Amino acid sequence: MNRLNVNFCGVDFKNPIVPASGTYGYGREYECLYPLSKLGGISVKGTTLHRREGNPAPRVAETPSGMLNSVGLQNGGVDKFLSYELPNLVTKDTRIIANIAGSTIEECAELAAKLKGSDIDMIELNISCPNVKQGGAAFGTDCTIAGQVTKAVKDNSDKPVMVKLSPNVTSIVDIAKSVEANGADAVSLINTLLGMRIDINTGRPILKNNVGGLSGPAVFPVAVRMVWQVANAVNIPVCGMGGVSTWEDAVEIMMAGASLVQVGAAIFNDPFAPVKIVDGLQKFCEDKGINNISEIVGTVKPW
Amino acid sequence: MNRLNVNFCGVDFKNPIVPASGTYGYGREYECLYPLSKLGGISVKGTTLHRREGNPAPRVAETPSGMLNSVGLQNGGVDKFLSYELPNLVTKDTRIIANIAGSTIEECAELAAKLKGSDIDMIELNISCPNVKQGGAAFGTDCTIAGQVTKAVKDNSDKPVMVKLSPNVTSIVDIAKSVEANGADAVSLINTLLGMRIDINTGRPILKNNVGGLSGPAVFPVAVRMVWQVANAVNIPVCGMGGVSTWEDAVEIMMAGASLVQVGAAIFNDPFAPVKIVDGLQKFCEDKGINNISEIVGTVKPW
Amino acid sequence: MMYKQGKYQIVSKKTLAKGIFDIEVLCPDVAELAEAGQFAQVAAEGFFLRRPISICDIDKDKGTIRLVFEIRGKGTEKLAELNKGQLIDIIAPLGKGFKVMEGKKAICVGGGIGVPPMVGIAKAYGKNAVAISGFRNMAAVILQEDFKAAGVETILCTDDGSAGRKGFVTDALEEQIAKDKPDIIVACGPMVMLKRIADIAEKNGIECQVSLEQRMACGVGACLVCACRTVKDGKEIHSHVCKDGPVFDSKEVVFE
Amino acid sequence: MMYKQGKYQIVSKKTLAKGIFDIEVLCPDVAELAEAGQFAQVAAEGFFLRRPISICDIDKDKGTIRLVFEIRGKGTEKLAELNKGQLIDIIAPLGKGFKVMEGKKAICVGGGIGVPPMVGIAKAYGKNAVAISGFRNMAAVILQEDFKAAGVETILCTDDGSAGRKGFVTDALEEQIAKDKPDIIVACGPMVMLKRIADIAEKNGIECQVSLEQRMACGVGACLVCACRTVKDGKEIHSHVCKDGPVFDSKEVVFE
Ligand SMILES: Cc1cc2nc3c(=O)[nH]c(=O)nc-3n(C[C@H](O)[C@H](O)[C@H](O)COP(=O)(O)OP(=O)(O)OC[C@H]3O[C@@H](n4cnc5c(N)ncnc54)[C@H](O)[C@@H]3O)c2cc1C
Ligand SMILES: Cc1cc2nc3c(=O)[nH]c(=O)nc-3n(C[C@H](O)[C@H](O)[C@H](O)COP(=O)(O)OP(=O)(O)OC[C@H]3O[C@@H](n4cnc5c(N)ncnc54)[C@H](O)[C@@H]3O)c2cc1C
Ligand SMILES: Cc1cc2nc3c(=O)[nH]c(=O)nc-3n(C[C@H](O)[C@H](O)[C@H](O)COP(=O)(O)O)c2cc1C
Ligand SMILES: Cc1cc2nc3c(=O)[nH]c(=O)nc-3n(C[C@H](O)[C@H](O)[C@H](O)COP(=O)(O)O)c2cc1C
Ligand code: FES
Ligand code: FES
Repeated sequence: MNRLNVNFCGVDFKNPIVPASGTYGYGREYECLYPLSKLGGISVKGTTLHRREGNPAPRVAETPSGMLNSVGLQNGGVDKFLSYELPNLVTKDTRIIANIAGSTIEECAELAAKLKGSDIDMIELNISCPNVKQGGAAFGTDCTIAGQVTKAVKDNSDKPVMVKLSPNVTSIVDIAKSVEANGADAVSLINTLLGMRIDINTGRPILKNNVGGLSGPAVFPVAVRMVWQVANAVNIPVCGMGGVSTWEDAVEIMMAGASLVQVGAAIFNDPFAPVKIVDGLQKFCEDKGINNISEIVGTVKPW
Repeated sequence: MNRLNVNFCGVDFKNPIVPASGTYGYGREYECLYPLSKLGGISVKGTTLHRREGNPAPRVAETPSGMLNSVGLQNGGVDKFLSYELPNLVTKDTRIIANIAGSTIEECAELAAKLKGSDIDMIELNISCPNVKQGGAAFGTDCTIAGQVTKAVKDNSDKPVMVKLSPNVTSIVDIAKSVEANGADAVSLINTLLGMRIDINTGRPILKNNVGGLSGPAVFPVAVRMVWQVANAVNIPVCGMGGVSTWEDAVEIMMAGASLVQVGAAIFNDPFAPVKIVDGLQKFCEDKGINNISEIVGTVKPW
Repeated sequence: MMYKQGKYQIVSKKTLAKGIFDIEVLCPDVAELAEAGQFAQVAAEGFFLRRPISICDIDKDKGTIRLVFEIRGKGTEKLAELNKGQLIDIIAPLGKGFKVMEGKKAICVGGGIGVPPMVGIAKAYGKNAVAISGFRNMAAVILQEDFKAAGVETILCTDDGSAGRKGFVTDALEEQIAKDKPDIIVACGPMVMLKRIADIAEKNGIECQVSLEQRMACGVGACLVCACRTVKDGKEIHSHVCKDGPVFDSKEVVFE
Repeated sequence: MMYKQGKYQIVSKKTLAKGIFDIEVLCPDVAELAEAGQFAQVAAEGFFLRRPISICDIDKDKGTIRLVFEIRGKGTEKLAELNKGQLIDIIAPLGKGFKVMEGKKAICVGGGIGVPPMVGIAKAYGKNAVAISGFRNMAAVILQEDFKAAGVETILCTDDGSAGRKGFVTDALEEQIAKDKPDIIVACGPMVMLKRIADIAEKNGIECQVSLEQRMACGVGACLVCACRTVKDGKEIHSHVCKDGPVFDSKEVVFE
């Protein structure tokens, strides 16, 4: 009895656990540990129209129960994704979420158009990358632009479009509502919180980019809160992430309102984290007599 | 040689370390461990016009490297502060920062007026409490209101006024500039990030208030980033806080731009934290041959 | 208000029942100050907040206190890894303990992990105390010998009757009162149990003190997170378990 | 690409110099796959990110690898607490190791904590290898006997001349090249040293491999944080130390 399969925007996932974009590459590096078919899906590294080299290193700094990164969307570009990564991924028996980012609305639209007819299962439109100068966070912190870019991608796509929101805003609910109104099929949250670390011996920021995105267990309470707020404000499904590292965390964020769960930085600590979470959810359902994990989505009862 | 004394808005602090509002009461509970005179100052528990009972319990939830609280400004009211707490505090040979919060602009003004002529050294105007329905965060997330309430308090005060900012905003710099333009003598940041935890066994939020404010080491990178951004955008001094728990953290947030440092949640883990930080800063200055700790403020060299 | 913070050596560790540990900590300065019913804020490595654990017993001569705790989550699981010879980081003694009235009779009622805090106070009343303890079943029974060694009469109850009498401590309490009315009842355990006991005490006109629990941060009265509803001068206010309690006069407590 | 993740037993631990530890880990599956120059991602309890540590030596028969590391901060301090018999959580072997060319001559240059990765590769070249090691002073000298035991000729340099010759490894390298030109130079140490060595190799027309460092997260090539500037087909790109390296042909590396 498969208690873990979930339908998310019309796409069937065998389980709700998906490695988060940018933390798992295209899965190649983890295949020697376990088959990718154990995963509900993979949200691939953020893809841009053209190849990008990303920001200079150091691109990572450790923080209490978390980390900062400033990769800056290094990737081979959408053509390489389509010609090299996708053909490999489609053989892995798992869902493929193409995470895309553009510096202009037109670029986002073009990216979506390029993915038309391809074998990807969904698009995740990243309007919240804190590590790039144009697009990125600028899109994700303005309701109007967030709506416009969503619409542009929807208009050029034949796949369900999930929009990935930034937590660095006064009201994530307003942004969520705007992308919903502009056709988003789902939202995913949270991307990283903007942070900084300084090496006190050198008086220099640890990251060459000065600032970077905070992720890992440290941000989990913020993620749970935002997922809860957004799930209660929109009528499209929510994909939750931000600090999830155990099956208990997955249950918690699902109770808050997430139908699908992405696992990111936790993988660096334990590459088996996603499959351990899948196994934990399976056992949780069995122990509690839950027929399908979707039953717990959004069930938190506020006081 | 006192290497640690700092002048902040014209007030002399013997060292830059101040227990954060709400985490240290009025100091009474820690006097049996060490004299309060070891501290640069104390930012007292948030004071309101009238006595408040605060939110129902549970009011605390643990998080990775941090905690959520939803106290909701329980306090005895400003009259009790003036008649009972202040007379005791003035004997302690440390600076007294009165942290105030009101549900309306008028209330804030009235609070400031009540403190006129009293023995406090500074006012810290809290426009960022996430745990109260009116005022609090609502003031701190809107540039215009933040400016108005700042002005109202300044107009009714004879003390330097420091405004405490919320991190739950798209641009903390805009809020900082607005309070500066309206007469704030300093800003302090960050207050807590809004978060949530759910007890997966009961399906209920752990906090009776559902959501609460995240503090502790988990938020430190966000605090450093915001202090850096704000210090670079305003010409008034910055009091930094959020996750500071070691002297190294204090050095880091000072390099980012904080002239004064508050220490909050770390005290729950180690009640000696503030004095250990003072001692650590002293040794740091001696080892590095720094004549006065103020020399490191804002010295981080961005790449 | 007077307490200490430090890393103290664990001089003995015992397993009392499955998942329940009894550790004895050498901390003469703490033991000197401690009173029955107070608690310690115990640091668990890797966790941000300390865990409040009642001081089960105090040996002022040896300079030790005993902490008896049950694994309830990840923090107590970590504490359970500590062994004899290792150091434990505590803030103690904290809070207000139980009243000790020379020559008066007390009934000490504990439910489950609420039994440990009864040891110290029952000992203080000695032969004038009756300890009523309730557990799920025989496997969960702890600390009965400690009461007996101090000359305290014990009444043991289990939910399933696998040890002692079957049934609730409250039934045993009512019978005991009928038999020999005490001057005071002290109790620790689940809120529902405490409420029932408070009612029984009130009905019988007996003074009653209950030890409450609440999630804590500072443990010393500074942060105000550990609120509990109490009545003072006819008005409901928020008191704080760590400083105003954990022991409260049952008449002050608003049981929800 | 093939690596393992697991908790493996530490079978021996030695202190090589102040703050420098040598631990031998029993991990037959890892040892089987490992090559000189690869590294392990080591978990330090209480820290979110793993610490990259080079595999100093591999004993495929015993099924062990050696990790030699220096306390540089809080994470390595925590690792230093691990003792014989305890488990260490590693992901290994990772990255690309050094080239081993049968019958060819190699000079292995290590500076400071860059010396450990030279042990395995020097052993592989055995009598055909010369190991030039540089340290601050006598007290910091490590691993010289390991080279000697493998029949490797050693040249020891210290900054202050308190052991071996006084001066930089690069001077010793130039002299050694003049004396007996090798087929390959392999090196690990500070970036400035590596750059100098690359220049020397280039000038002398000798192949050269350098082992780079960069802050890491995944350690396997998935997260792209460990970028380093390299030249491929005349164009500068960002390669990744954990997957494309840590060992690079020195001609590919853009030294800043
Ligand atoms: C005054 C007082 C005295 C206590 N005395 C004892 C004792 O003698 N023996 C014993 O076994 N237990 C005692 N407890 C309960 C004990 O504090 C909790 O079982 C323990 O905190 C659970 O921690 P955990 O990490 O295992 O659970 P987790 O659920 O992982 O803890 C998460 C957070 O919730 C808090 N928490 C969870 N349950 C409780 C609770 N019941 N009370 C307070 N905080 C809680 C934890 O302290 C921690 O901050 C006492 C509690 C209080 C308030
Ligand atoms: C491929 C590779 C091989 C290495 N081999 C060895 C070895 O064999 N022996 C040895 O002693 N050291 C080696 N190092 C360096 C070692 O990884 C660092 O000294 C260690 O990570 C410092 O951790 P810390 O917690 O003590 O320092 P902290 O400064 O507290 O660490 C904070 C963060 O910065 C990272 N960091 C700090 N310095 C470095 C560094 N130089 N390189 C990479 N990350 C760093 C840490 O991993 C951690 O994420 C190697 C590094 C790399 C990249
Ligand atoms: C190294 C790294 C690279 C990332 N790259 C991307 C990316 O390319 N696109 C994207 O949408 N999010 C990216 N993210 C954000 C994650 O997908 C995720 O939203 C965030 O890390 C929070 O989840 P976590 O705490 O589980 O890591 C990246 C995160 C990390 C740590
Ligand atoms: C229990 C608790 C109560 C607090 N009460 C107040 C308050 O009354 N007024 C205020 O301005 N900030 C209050 N704060 C916020 C702190 O002063 C501080 O801004 C925040 O906790 C971040 O610092 P930290 O990470 O060092 O705790 C409170 C924080 C905590 C944890
Ligand atoms: S726990 Fe801080 S006041 Fe009680
Ligand atoms: S550390 Fe992740 S790619 Fe190198």
